[in-house]
Amino acid sequence: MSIENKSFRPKIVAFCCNWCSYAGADLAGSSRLSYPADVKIIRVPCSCRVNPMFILRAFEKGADGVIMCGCHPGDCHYSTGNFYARRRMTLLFSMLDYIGVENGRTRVEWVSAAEGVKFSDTMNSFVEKIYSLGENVRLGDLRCRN
Amino acid sequence: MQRIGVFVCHCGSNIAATVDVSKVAEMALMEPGVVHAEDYQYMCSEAGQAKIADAIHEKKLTGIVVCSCSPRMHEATFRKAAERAGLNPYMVEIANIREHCSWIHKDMEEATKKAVILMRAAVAKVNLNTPLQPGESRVTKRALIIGGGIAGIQTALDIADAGYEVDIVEKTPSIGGRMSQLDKTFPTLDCSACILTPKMVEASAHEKIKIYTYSEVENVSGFVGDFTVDIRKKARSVDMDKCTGCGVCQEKCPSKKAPSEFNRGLNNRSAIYTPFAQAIPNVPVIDREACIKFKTGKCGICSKVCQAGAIDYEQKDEIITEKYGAIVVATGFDTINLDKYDEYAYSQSKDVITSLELERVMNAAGPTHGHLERLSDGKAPKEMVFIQCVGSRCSDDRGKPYCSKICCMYTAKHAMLIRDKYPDVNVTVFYIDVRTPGKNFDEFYRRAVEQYGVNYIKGQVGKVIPQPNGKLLVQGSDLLDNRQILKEADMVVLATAIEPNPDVRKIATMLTASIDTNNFLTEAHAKLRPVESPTAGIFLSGVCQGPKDIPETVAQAGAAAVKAIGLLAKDKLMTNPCTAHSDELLCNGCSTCENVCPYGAITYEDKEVNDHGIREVRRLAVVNSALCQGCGACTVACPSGAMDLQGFSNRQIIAEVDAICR
Amino acid sequence: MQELINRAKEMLDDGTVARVLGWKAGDLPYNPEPAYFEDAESLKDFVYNGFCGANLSKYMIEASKLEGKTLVFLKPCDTYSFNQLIKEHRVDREKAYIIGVGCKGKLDIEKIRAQGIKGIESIEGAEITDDADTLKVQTIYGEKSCAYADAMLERCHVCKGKEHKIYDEQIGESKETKDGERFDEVARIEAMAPAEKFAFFQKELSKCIRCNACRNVCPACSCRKCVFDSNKFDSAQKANVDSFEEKMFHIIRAFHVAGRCTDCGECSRVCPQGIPLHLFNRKFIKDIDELYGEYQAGDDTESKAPLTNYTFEDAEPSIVGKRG
Amino acid sequence: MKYSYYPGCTLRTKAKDLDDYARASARVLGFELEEVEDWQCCGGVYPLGTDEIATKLSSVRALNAAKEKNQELVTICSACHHVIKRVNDDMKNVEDICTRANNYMELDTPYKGETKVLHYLEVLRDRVGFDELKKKVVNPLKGKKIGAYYGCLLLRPGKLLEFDNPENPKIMEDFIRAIGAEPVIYPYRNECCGGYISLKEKDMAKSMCDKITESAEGFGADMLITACPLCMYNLNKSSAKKIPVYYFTELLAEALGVKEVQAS
Amino acid sequence: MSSNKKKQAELIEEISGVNPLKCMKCGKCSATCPSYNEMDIKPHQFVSYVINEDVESLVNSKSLWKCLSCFACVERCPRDVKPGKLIDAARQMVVRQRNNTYLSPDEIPELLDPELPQQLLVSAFRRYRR
Repeated sequence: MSIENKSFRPKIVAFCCNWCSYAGADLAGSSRLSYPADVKIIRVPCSCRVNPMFILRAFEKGADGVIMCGCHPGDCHYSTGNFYARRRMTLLFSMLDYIGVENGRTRVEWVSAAEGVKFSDTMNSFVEKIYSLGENVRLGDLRCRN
Repeated sequence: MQRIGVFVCHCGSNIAATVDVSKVAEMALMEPGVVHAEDYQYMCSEAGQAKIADAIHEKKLTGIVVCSCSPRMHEATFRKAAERAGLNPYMVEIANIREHCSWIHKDMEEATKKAVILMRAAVAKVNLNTPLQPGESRVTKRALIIGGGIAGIQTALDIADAGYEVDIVEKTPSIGGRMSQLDKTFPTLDCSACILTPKMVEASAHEKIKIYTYSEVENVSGFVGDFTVDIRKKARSVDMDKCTGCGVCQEKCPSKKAPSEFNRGLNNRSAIYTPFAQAIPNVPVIDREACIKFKTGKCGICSKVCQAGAIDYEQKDEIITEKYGAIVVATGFDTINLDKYDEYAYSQSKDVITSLELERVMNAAGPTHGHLERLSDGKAPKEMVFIQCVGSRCSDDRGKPYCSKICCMYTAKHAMLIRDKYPDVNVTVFYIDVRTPGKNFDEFYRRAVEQYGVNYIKGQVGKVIPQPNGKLLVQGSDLLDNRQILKEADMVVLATAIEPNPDVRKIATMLTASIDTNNFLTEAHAKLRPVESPTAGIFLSGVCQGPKDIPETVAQAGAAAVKAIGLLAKDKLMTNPCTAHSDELLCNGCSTCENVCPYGAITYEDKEVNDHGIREVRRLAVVNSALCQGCGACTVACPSGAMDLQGFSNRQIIAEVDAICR
Repeated sequence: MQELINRAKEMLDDGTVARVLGWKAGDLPYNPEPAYFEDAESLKDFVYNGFCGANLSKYMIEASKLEGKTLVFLKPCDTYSFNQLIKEHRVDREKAYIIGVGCKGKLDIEKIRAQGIKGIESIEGAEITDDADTLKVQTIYGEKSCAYADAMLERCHVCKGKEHKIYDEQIGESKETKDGERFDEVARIEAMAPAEKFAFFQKELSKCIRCNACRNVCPACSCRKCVFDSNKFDSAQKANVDSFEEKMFHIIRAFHVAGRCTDCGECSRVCPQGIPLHLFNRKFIKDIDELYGEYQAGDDTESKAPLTNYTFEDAEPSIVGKRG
Repeated sequence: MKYSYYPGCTLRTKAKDLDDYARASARVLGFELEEVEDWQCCGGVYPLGTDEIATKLSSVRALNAAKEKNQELVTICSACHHVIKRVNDDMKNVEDICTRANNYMELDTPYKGETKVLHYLEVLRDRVGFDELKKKVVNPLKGKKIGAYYGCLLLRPGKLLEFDNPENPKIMEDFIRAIGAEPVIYPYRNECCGGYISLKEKDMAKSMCDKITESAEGFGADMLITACPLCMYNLNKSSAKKIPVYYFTELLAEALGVKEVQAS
Repeated sequence: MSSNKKKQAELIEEISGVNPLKCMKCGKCSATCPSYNEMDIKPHQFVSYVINEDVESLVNSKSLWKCLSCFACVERCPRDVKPGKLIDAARQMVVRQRNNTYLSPDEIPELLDPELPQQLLVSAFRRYRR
């Protein structure tokens, strides 16, 4: 099983809200719209459940990219959850950018339950971006100890 | 330590063709806590479920991971299977290795590797799962309808017909609402009273419906299925049981100067009054502000003439406390105040009226007994001008930014009725757009133009100029001919914007129902849940949710009734156990979580805690699990990490993250 | 200073307050520390001078639980923190009698030392009433001098203003000390290339010894128990300094106080390693101002915080990449 | 009570009456108008462009002078009132204009819209009070039917001028009642007289004023009153006009019994 | 060329502070305008010229010099568009850039009469000239 000698395969975590994006991912699956296996999905009730700490945790544990998907603004199952999530993620991503972490490693995309195509397109383009950025070395330890 | 069983489904070849299922099962055994792993053709089949049950019994499993299709497909199936075998259903997690794996990947090695990781994440989560019990709450099988207009009446009738008790609370002395003030209705032009009155009678005669008129909701507590409501029954000064509705008191009442609310202040009524002839109940009220007896102590004529002895000057407001399972808001609308639109001379000239006032003028029971005449001098008009969008579609702070939706149609109706009854009267309509989406609506408008010769001019009016000769000079645009028009009119009718009844803000606050910037109540989902408030157990009927005409209101009233019936039909409510909970020892009581909760589920209590020996009273967040829907917004807002979500706890999600990134 | 002491004595004597929360002289001329004074006698140690940078708002959380009122002295910038704590129900307004004290900018001993002034014995000109623009420093090597402005804390150069946002009475005049723009430094970093940014923060954060001084002094870090000290966010038991929270400490802390941080600058003031920690908080404040409209935490006790608020038209997270 | 007072160019020349009667009446009513020193012309029209600064400075100077005396600033001419009130609003609410204007002015303390600008009629309504005014009337103008002519500049934009309801004002009517006469409400009282257009488009202005005077006469007015010298000029050019136009201060002085005193 | 047109349109929006896209074409401004009959481009059309980037036609129109700045359209506009401010911005562009003014000092004497108030000259100068 060793992959030591293989070329870079990124670890990508995707947080998907149960009502829209997770269903969108299911639709991508049932439509056989492929995207790289590097993406692993974690189901959350709503994008507003995604704590910035989860994202930092993923990076610390070796993730090379983290993407969060939720219902389109205005369509949240809980009415307002994704509005809060949007502000939280905007600020978090801006902070990561500020400390020199490549902005391309983080992303938010709104994917509805009907957008299987968008889900797969999004994942394909995100993975491509992570490949181009290569391995994440900067976020292992924010104290930046070497 | 959990004892976890992992069950890998082949889903025929759906999964097994791309994922090495036995490899996944084999790898599962290496995960912490896993004591059993197997793969099977169809886990969701009866045989598959039996395998799960057997393993639970034999291996004394405390947790289960099923690697199969999407949890949106079969999570409920496997949870039920586990429950039947004596395991808490919330100890089951699904690893989605079909939609998220086998179906989208082709390479077997790659797909198998991913499936293993998804299995690991699910195992890591189950390791931290705790048995959850859905809460139960009882349902009081009675509904409250706030507002007794057509929306409230229809909702009440539909709920009552399904066999549930319904109470209607109406602020004014009679039910009937705005519709009772209308003369004719579009697009069929039938008489409003003729179709409304039977419904009012039916509601009042229905054995399941109780009507509180001249009453207001004073306080609401509780939650879905179990609301407690205080209703203030304002003193009517007339004994409802004794009154026969003969009407002598109204005839004899010497104080006849109070403006008639029902006729929009266009004429006066007596101090003791029923708002209109078909009022239900047909019991008058004494307007204590206008009554001579109440103002000076002298008079008492109504009491003297009442043969039933029903007049009771001593009557006091009464508070009735009642329990309800569901509440329907049907508070309706009013027209906006026109103080900020003085360019239309509404306050300067009696001959400039609103469309709702025109309804009263056209109505046989109205101030002019149905004759179209100028209110200034009683003369029959020859030229009528209608101005559309007065206060609607205004993004300045004078009016409303929305389209009031009903004006185009009722103006076409008015124009048509006038042209029909008074063929010598010319009717001109100044419009910005004519909006007629609806069955037979555009045909109706075109009929006004083509058959009745109503003159439609595209362009707004800038000013209505009263003339010394008593006429009104209307200065408007004709945008299509690109000219400014000066038209002399005898009467001007303003299609005044409608707005939610001003009381609705107070009511929404009591109900913790959300409300938008225009004071319309917000629906739970703009498309999929249009008659429910985001607050569980609160339903919306009629214009309180957004502008609508009568057919739409009735349709929505029925829909709200069905939703309420669906709730009342349950004996108990199972509450979703995946709700937020606050750790008392960590909570700061800072109110941050409350600010993001869309359901008003979080309140604060001063509570004594024992924090490692230190006893003190602290302000703490308390989640009402009957209201919480489990979105988790509060858990992230909480700075101390006190707020956590059962079923999706911080530690569970982090365990999944770790497993994926391992 | 005497005026403050007199007023404090008066209020202790007439029983209006049960205690006084102020600053007490330290063992060196430049290290006064927050202290409670329970009687007139103890007030002899009370000081208020240019080195009284400490923000006393946070101490009012505990003081709110004590019997009786506490007289607390707050500088203009401290009052923002107090307001924010009221908003979060952490302090009891009724339990505090607030005297807004004047401020002419607070001093940073490290800035004085950085000018090569060592062996300090006493410092003149730090008194709040002094009009002097220069500090006279007696050292074991003789008298040295240093411009007051050059010795000021960073935060005073970007002072939020002389106005006390909340008070019962005011004593003393404040001086305008602002001579810089608050977000200039943040903007400078924003303009760097990613590698340069990373190098900057790597250098600064590598100094961190996780002493928790920043957390302990921060008025926004007022949690009864910090998430870093609970196991709420770690699936494994807490073990060592290599845990997740440890590594992400500063960024998580900054996020936790985002929208609540008043930019009081205490974190940077107390950091023994001299890490410019305010640059994290100020980045969030700058983003909030730019993206969601100007917001100053602690300006009032009512307004909705930016992270518990939203508009339909809010910027998408992708704006971060687009801003370049 | 002392107010800073900004007379404006026309009140110093062609409309001296307007000014004299105002001052004489003020003395009777117990307030004093202290002329702003070295005031400069307001420019007559408010510069609408968001980037206009220089043209607003004369107003800022007057406003700042009043601020330094800690007085409210009183105007009479509608145009001056309009310009100064709006510039003041800019200084208070438009950061960019405020900063740039202050950069030009180089004042000791920047001017940030602190001064309250009052029209003379507002002083009568809000400071003196029409009831008080009524008590001081010695020569009530009984039986006179007066049409108030507001024009545009005092009323619009309503949100900024905050003078009265721009579509249905009543301050002048209340004034007319206070001096013992009967107000005549007519719909053209807030329509434009043509303003500066009368310099070059004399016919245009004339036809506008014809409508105004015809409407007022139609509703039975014996005379019109105005606060604006330019309105007065334009109305007097109306060919259809049969009734006289007065400055409101002249009737005020007459009612207070100081008209002759003033004239002598 | 086209970019220049765009710039002019943007300049008008900047000077006036008006967002022409807010207009819903109700025509209330034109219904209100006392100078309507004198104008070749009508008040409700101003926004279209800016949106279509045809500022050239707007600045060459008669309307520029017929607007009274009476603010009636500003007061009554239901969408807060303020056509009066747009036309003033166009006038500003003319008087600022081209020095091509509507009022030349030579013609003043014949326009004067004994009653004419200073205010009128000052105002006209401000509106017509730089």
